[in-house]
Amino acid sequence: MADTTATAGGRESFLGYFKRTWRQNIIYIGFIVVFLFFAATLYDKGFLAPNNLLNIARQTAMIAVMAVAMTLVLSSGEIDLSVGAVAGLASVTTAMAITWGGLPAGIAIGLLTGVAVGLINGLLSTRLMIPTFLTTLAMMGIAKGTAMWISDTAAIPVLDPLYPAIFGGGNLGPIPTLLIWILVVGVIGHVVLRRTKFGRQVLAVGGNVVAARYSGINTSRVKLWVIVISAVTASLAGMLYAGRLQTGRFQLGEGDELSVIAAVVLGGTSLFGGKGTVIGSIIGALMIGVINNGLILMGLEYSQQLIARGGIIILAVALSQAGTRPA
Amino acid sequence: MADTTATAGGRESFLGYFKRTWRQNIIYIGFIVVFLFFAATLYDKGFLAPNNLLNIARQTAMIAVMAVAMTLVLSSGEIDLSVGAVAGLASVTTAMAITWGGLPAGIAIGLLTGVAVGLINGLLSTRLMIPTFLTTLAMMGIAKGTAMWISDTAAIPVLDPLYPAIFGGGNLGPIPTLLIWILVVGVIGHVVLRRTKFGRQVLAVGGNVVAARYSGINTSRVKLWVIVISAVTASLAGMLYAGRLQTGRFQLGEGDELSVIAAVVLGGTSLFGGKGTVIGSIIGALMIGVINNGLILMGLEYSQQLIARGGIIILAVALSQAGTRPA
Amino acid sequence: MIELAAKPIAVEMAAISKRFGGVHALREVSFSARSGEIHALLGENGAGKSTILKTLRGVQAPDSGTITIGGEVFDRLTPHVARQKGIGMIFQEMSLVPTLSVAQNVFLANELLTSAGLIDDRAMERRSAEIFGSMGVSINPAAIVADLSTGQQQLTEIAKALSQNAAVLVLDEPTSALTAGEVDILFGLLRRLRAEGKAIVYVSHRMDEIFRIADHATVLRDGRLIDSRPIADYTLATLIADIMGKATRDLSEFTTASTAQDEVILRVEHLSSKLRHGGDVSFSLRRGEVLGIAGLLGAGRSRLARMLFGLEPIAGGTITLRGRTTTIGSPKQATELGLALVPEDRRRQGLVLAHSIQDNIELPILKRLGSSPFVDLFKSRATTDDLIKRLAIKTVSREAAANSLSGGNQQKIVIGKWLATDPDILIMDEPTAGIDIGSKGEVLRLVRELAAEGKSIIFISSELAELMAVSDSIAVMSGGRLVETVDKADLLSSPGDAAELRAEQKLQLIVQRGGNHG
Amino acid sequence: QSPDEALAALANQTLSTGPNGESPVSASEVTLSNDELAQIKAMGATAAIVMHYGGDDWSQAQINGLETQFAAMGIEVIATTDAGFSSAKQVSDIETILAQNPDIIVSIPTDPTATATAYRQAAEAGVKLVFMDNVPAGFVAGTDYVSVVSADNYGNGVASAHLMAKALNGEGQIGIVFHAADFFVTRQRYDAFKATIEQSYPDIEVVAEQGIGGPDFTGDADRAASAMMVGNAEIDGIWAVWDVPAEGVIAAARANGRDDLIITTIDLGENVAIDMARGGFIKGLGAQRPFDQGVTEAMLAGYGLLGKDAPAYVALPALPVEKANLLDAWQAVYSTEAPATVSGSMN
Ligand SMILES: Nc1ncnc2c1ncn2[C@@H]1O[C@H](COP(=O)(O)OP(=O)(O)OP(=O)(O)O)[C@@H](O)[C@H]1O
Ligand SMILES: Nc1ncnc2c1ncn2[C@@H]1O[C@H](COP(=O)(O)OP(=O)(O)OP(=O)(O)O)[C@@H](O)[C@H]1O
Ligand SMILES: [Mg+2]
Ligand SMILES: [Mg+2]
Repeated sequence: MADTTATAGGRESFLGYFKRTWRQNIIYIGFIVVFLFFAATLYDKGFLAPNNLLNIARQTAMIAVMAVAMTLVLSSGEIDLSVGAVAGLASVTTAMAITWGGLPAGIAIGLLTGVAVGLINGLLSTRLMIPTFLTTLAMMGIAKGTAMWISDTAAIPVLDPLYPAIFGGGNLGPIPTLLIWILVVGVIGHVVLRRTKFGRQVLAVGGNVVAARYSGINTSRVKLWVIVISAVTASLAGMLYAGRLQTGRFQLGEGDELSVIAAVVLGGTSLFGGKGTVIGSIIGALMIGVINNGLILMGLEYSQQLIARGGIIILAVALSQAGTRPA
Repeated sequence: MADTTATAGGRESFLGYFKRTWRQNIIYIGFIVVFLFFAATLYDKGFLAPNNLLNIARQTAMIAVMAVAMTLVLSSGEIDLSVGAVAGLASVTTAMAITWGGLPAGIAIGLLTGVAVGLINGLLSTRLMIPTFLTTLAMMGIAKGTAMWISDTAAIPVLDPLYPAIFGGGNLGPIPTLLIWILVVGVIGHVVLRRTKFGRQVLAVGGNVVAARYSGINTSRVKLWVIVISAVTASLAGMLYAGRLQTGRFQLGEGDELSVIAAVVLGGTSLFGGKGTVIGSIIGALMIGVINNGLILMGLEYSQQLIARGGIIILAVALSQAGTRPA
Repeated sequence: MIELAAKPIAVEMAAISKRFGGVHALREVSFSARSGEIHALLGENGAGKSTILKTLRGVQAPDSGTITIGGEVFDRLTPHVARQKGIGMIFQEMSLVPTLSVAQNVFLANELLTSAGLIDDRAMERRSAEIFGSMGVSINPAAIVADLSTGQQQLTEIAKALSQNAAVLVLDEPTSALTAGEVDILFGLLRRLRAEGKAIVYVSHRMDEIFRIADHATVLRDGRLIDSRPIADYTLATLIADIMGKATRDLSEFTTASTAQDEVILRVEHLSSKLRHGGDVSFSLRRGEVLGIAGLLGAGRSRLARMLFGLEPIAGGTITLRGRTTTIGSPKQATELGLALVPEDRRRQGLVLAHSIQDNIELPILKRLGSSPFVDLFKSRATTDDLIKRLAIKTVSREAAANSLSGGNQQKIVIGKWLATDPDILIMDEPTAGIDIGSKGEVLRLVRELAAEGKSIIFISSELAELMAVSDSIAVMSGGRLVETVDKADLLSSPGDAAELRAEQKLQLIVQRGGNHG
Repeated sequence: QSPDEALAALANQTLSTGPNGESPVSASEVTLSNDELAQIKAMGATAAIVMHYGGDDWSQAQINGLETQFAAMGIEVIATTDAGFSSAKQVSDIETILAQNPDIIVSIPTDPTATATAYRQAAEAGVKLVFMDNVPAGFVAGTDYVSVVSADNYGNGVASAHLMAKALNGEGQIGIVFHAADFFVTRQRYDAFKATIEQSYPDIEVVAEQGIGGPDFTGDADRAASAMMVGNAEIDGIWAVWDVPAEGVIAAARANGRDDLIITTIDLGENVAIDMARGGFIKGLGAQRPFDQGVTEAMLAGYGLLGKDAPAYVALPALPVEKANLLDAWQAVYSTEAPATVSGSMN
């Protein structure tokens, strides 16, 4: 929305303008502040080493990829708590399918897992009108249980060497494939939300579902699609996990839903729908990655890391806010 | 709200009436269905044994207590993700304070922990206008880290025998004190939300913050109070954990935020604010407790339990909905 | 003058200025209201009326200027202080909490308590019922506000303001969704309050109301104070000239000869809603015809509009569109069939308030903006700019959030977004609510132009003068049934101004009678 | 003493001592005669398994061992629970299970203090308790519970230290990825590893230590190990507290192009076994014998039913695993052939 609303200026109240825009820009300022802080304090500990920066990208990739789809979900006024568990399930189904049927089977089954989960989530929510919070929370348990059950809670090794090269493990020249995945998914997500009719409908449904329906939008279809997209993207993230660790395992992605939603909210997307920014979400994910990385490099204990991470997030948000607010 | 809305009748459309009420009543029907199902299938496995039923109450007490305050939080249009971690922190501070200064010190420090956390959460949210999702998420890490740090990740035993008798461990005649805590907190919460000016303000702020402000309600003060109440209640839950387990430990309460919010949403409170029901939340918590208990008694494997729990929640919600919908 | 001087000043606002970003909403505007007087505040859309009144109610802080109440001088008020000082207000954008009941809203932040200090919802419902009773309207005090029609919400707002027993009562377009009957009741109440010595500030774009009720008028234009004088000093023409800054035509001047062709494009037979029993609507609409729909509040006019637009399920009856019997299951389908609906509640049904004007206008025409999945931004901008110009929407840019516009300008966006769909049948539900006298003329002219182009229009309005001006024939609804269709020619039995008035009275009579039967 | 000698010595001894300092009895001394078995079968007893956490190969093998032996003893397993490391949930699980009046509970306490009351309730209800690895606070063997069967976690820590030293040829820089929670089993491993390195290998320097909190242990370990490699370019090896974090360390080493990194850990999971078989990063690990442990626990439960005198503390020795003995070790740990994924990776 940045491009369509930033120039509103003029007529609207300053307070309104400020309230509308600070959450849109905050994350960039926050990100830069945090990055510079670590660059300054940790320059001798390799924070700026190219490999460390690439590591951050690698470690953040799955969260970032899921955050792109979650941006759509939150923009449409819904939520998806099942992404972490679905990623775990997809890592298992993909790994099992590769063992049985090779690479194509693995990829197909992995993505189909997402489609199936998404359809269940979506149909329950749009047909039976069960809030997505409940359907996806229930799905979180179902997906995890299913993954445990079909894998017998064991790790399923991925032995095909090509798979990890494409999904998560390899490099393309000097660039990790995971970084490419972030870019590809991010660009698609950004264009979909900003430039397509579907993206407009998503934002309208999240902004005012009644007005959207009165405008001739099939609101349940839009929601269904958004939920399916989220599940498929979660599956992709699971496949990336499987590639990076050369393993499918039900625990992969566990708890990611909170990190993903945090990245998206940090990025400036509203939990209440109607506005969202994909770029912000990716920066949000990277910011969390940078903080995690920097705190470890600092040599803090785990407990101190937890405290510092919370503090930094609040500080970054507060600082950026002060930055956008005039004298 | 039930008593004031049920009679709306007349003018309003049936669809409107239906949409408005089903989420309010659904939980009771769902709860009864689930309960009867387990009673029928598990009657020979001790499900209906008085002690088993009391156990369910005991096991659900902390979630139920936190759900009461969370009902206020969600009703006001905010969220509190820190409750689980705050419970853990309070269990540690209470246990440590009892070791140093005895029972009164323990109780005082435990509650003060909640007040402190609540004020930080609340002031950051209302003064710096950082969304509560972010402040309380950050607080989740800070509280957990602090609890790990001051306890050195160890369990702190509570040796005073009186403490567990009051908080969580004991019985009053045949009734577990935990059940009494649920009742006391539940009744207070219900009366506050339904029958006090403060409760009405909470609902107004969540329903339409502009209208609330226009009506002369100090909206940030209302939000601050709600957030403080939530943190104090989380501390109380932590103290109950400490009493029940005769231990303070940072992991107590970990992950409870999701169960608490689930109980509240299941109970019919909107994630978007403006309406809430304390009784529904408690029933929601009990329902989750009953399901957990029943599935274990059934002898299911853990993975199957997860799947079944998700399925039952969806079924219960869907069934109750069909029940309220005519022909 | 002597009489005026005798009435004490209840509240005085001096040199109030207020900017929103680059917009000067108010420039050194002074305004005072006297006890025992009804003071009309007038001005075109975006003139600054709501802004100055919100300042008075303490929900917006002025950039400069002072407010004097009861001898006390304030730089700014808060909602709380304003209320303590006895200022009550009915806001233009209704400020009810949708999730609470009517009674809970009426007494919000002013709850009745039991002796134990707990809220007494029953007592509040009883008191609300009494207030509604004294207003002569029937609204269930236990109903949830979100389920009310716009008119009912407006009545609830009025009840809320009345329950506070304010010394200064501010009404910002309280009648935009009300029919003549409710307006009469409201005026009765206002006269009584005036007699009790209350100061009343009244905003309306309905000129006839001003002359009926106001003692004094203040006119704003572009955030400036233009004039303030007793109503007796004005004629309709001079008042409109003050408001618009130029002379404008009277509504009746938009009356043109009927452009209806013979082809029946829409025929509705015995239509009834699933959500309310006892409905029965039959009519036919010809190409190029403007069919006005009149009725009392709750007569089922909006319901009819929703049924035709696929928003409300149909229990029985048939809809025949261009000779083919159709079922319309969703607004999407309705749009594809060439229908459009300008809904009555702009904030709830018409706009995504946080989104820009352009985004709002784009919404129903996404299909037309190119065949690719991408939005044709160029075309979208062009369409938006065109509509902003055509409807004279007062905004700095098409990128401004709908929220930041004045009420009347928001309404224009809603009209604009449906005009952009270029429909064959345009259903307009109270389309001129909140639109100023000049623009209202423009909208009516537009409707006639569309009719002349061969479009058909169903025009629902509570303002009979406007219905008379724009319609070819007028259907009267009551209790969900269409009871009578009158040809305008029959109402206008004799030419001239006097006849016009008589025609309106005749129509009013039919509307009332329909109500009595139903 | 060379690492190899130290490892050889380890095979015959158990380094851990019981909760009250009891010296360990070998698992091979726990037996049931045919007569006793018949007696137990006739009882038609029921048992419940209360785990601290179910999501790893160790737990599954343990449960398999228990179920196999219980089946042989004609005991029905009526419930299996997983507390997900939460002591509160474990207490609830125990209470719930007590509603079914089981005769036996086999369990590993998440937290010896917090769960004590719940176990006490079970003991008072006459349930025969057998513990894995650790016992609740204040419990007395013979009266409160039957016995505790421990994998030699301390010994495994020692083994993984010697294996690390062996792969490093006795010198180099290493990092430690430990469990950032006061959990008995993981704490013992960490203490043992660190003490052994410090005492026996003065030329090995611990240059980095990082705790991980979970629940995403793989990801946490990945981040921690990556940072160690960035911050200490010279680092030669990393120790991970169990196999799941070790997988994260492997991913980090791979991503950072550190094909020469040496990793040792504890627990023989399938993935680390595959890596070891391929000659990858994992040069050695200390394995527990969870299947046998489960079998032993089940038999001790039988002791309890019979009222037979049981040893207070039974321990299974640590099993150092290297590529050379990998397939045999698998057999020893899981009582099955190594899967094709592992054996097929040997070259
Ligand atoms: N919150 C806001 N942000 C930005 N601009 C605003 C805001 N509120 C009002 N304005 C601008 O201030 C000007 C005056 O608006 P106001 O609402 O007072 O007009 P009004 O006279 O009440 O018009 P109407 O008759 O249409 O209700 C308008 O140009 C409007 O766009
Ligand atoms: N979108 C909607 N869907 C279903 N019911 C609605 C909707 N909007 C309003 N209603 C219900 O319809 C009832 C009547 O409102 P409506 O606007 O239909 O009045 P009406 O009978 O058409 O009156 P009027 O003739 O004044 O327009 C309201 O009380 C409300 O409960
Ligand atoms: Mg206005
Ligand atoms: Mg209407």
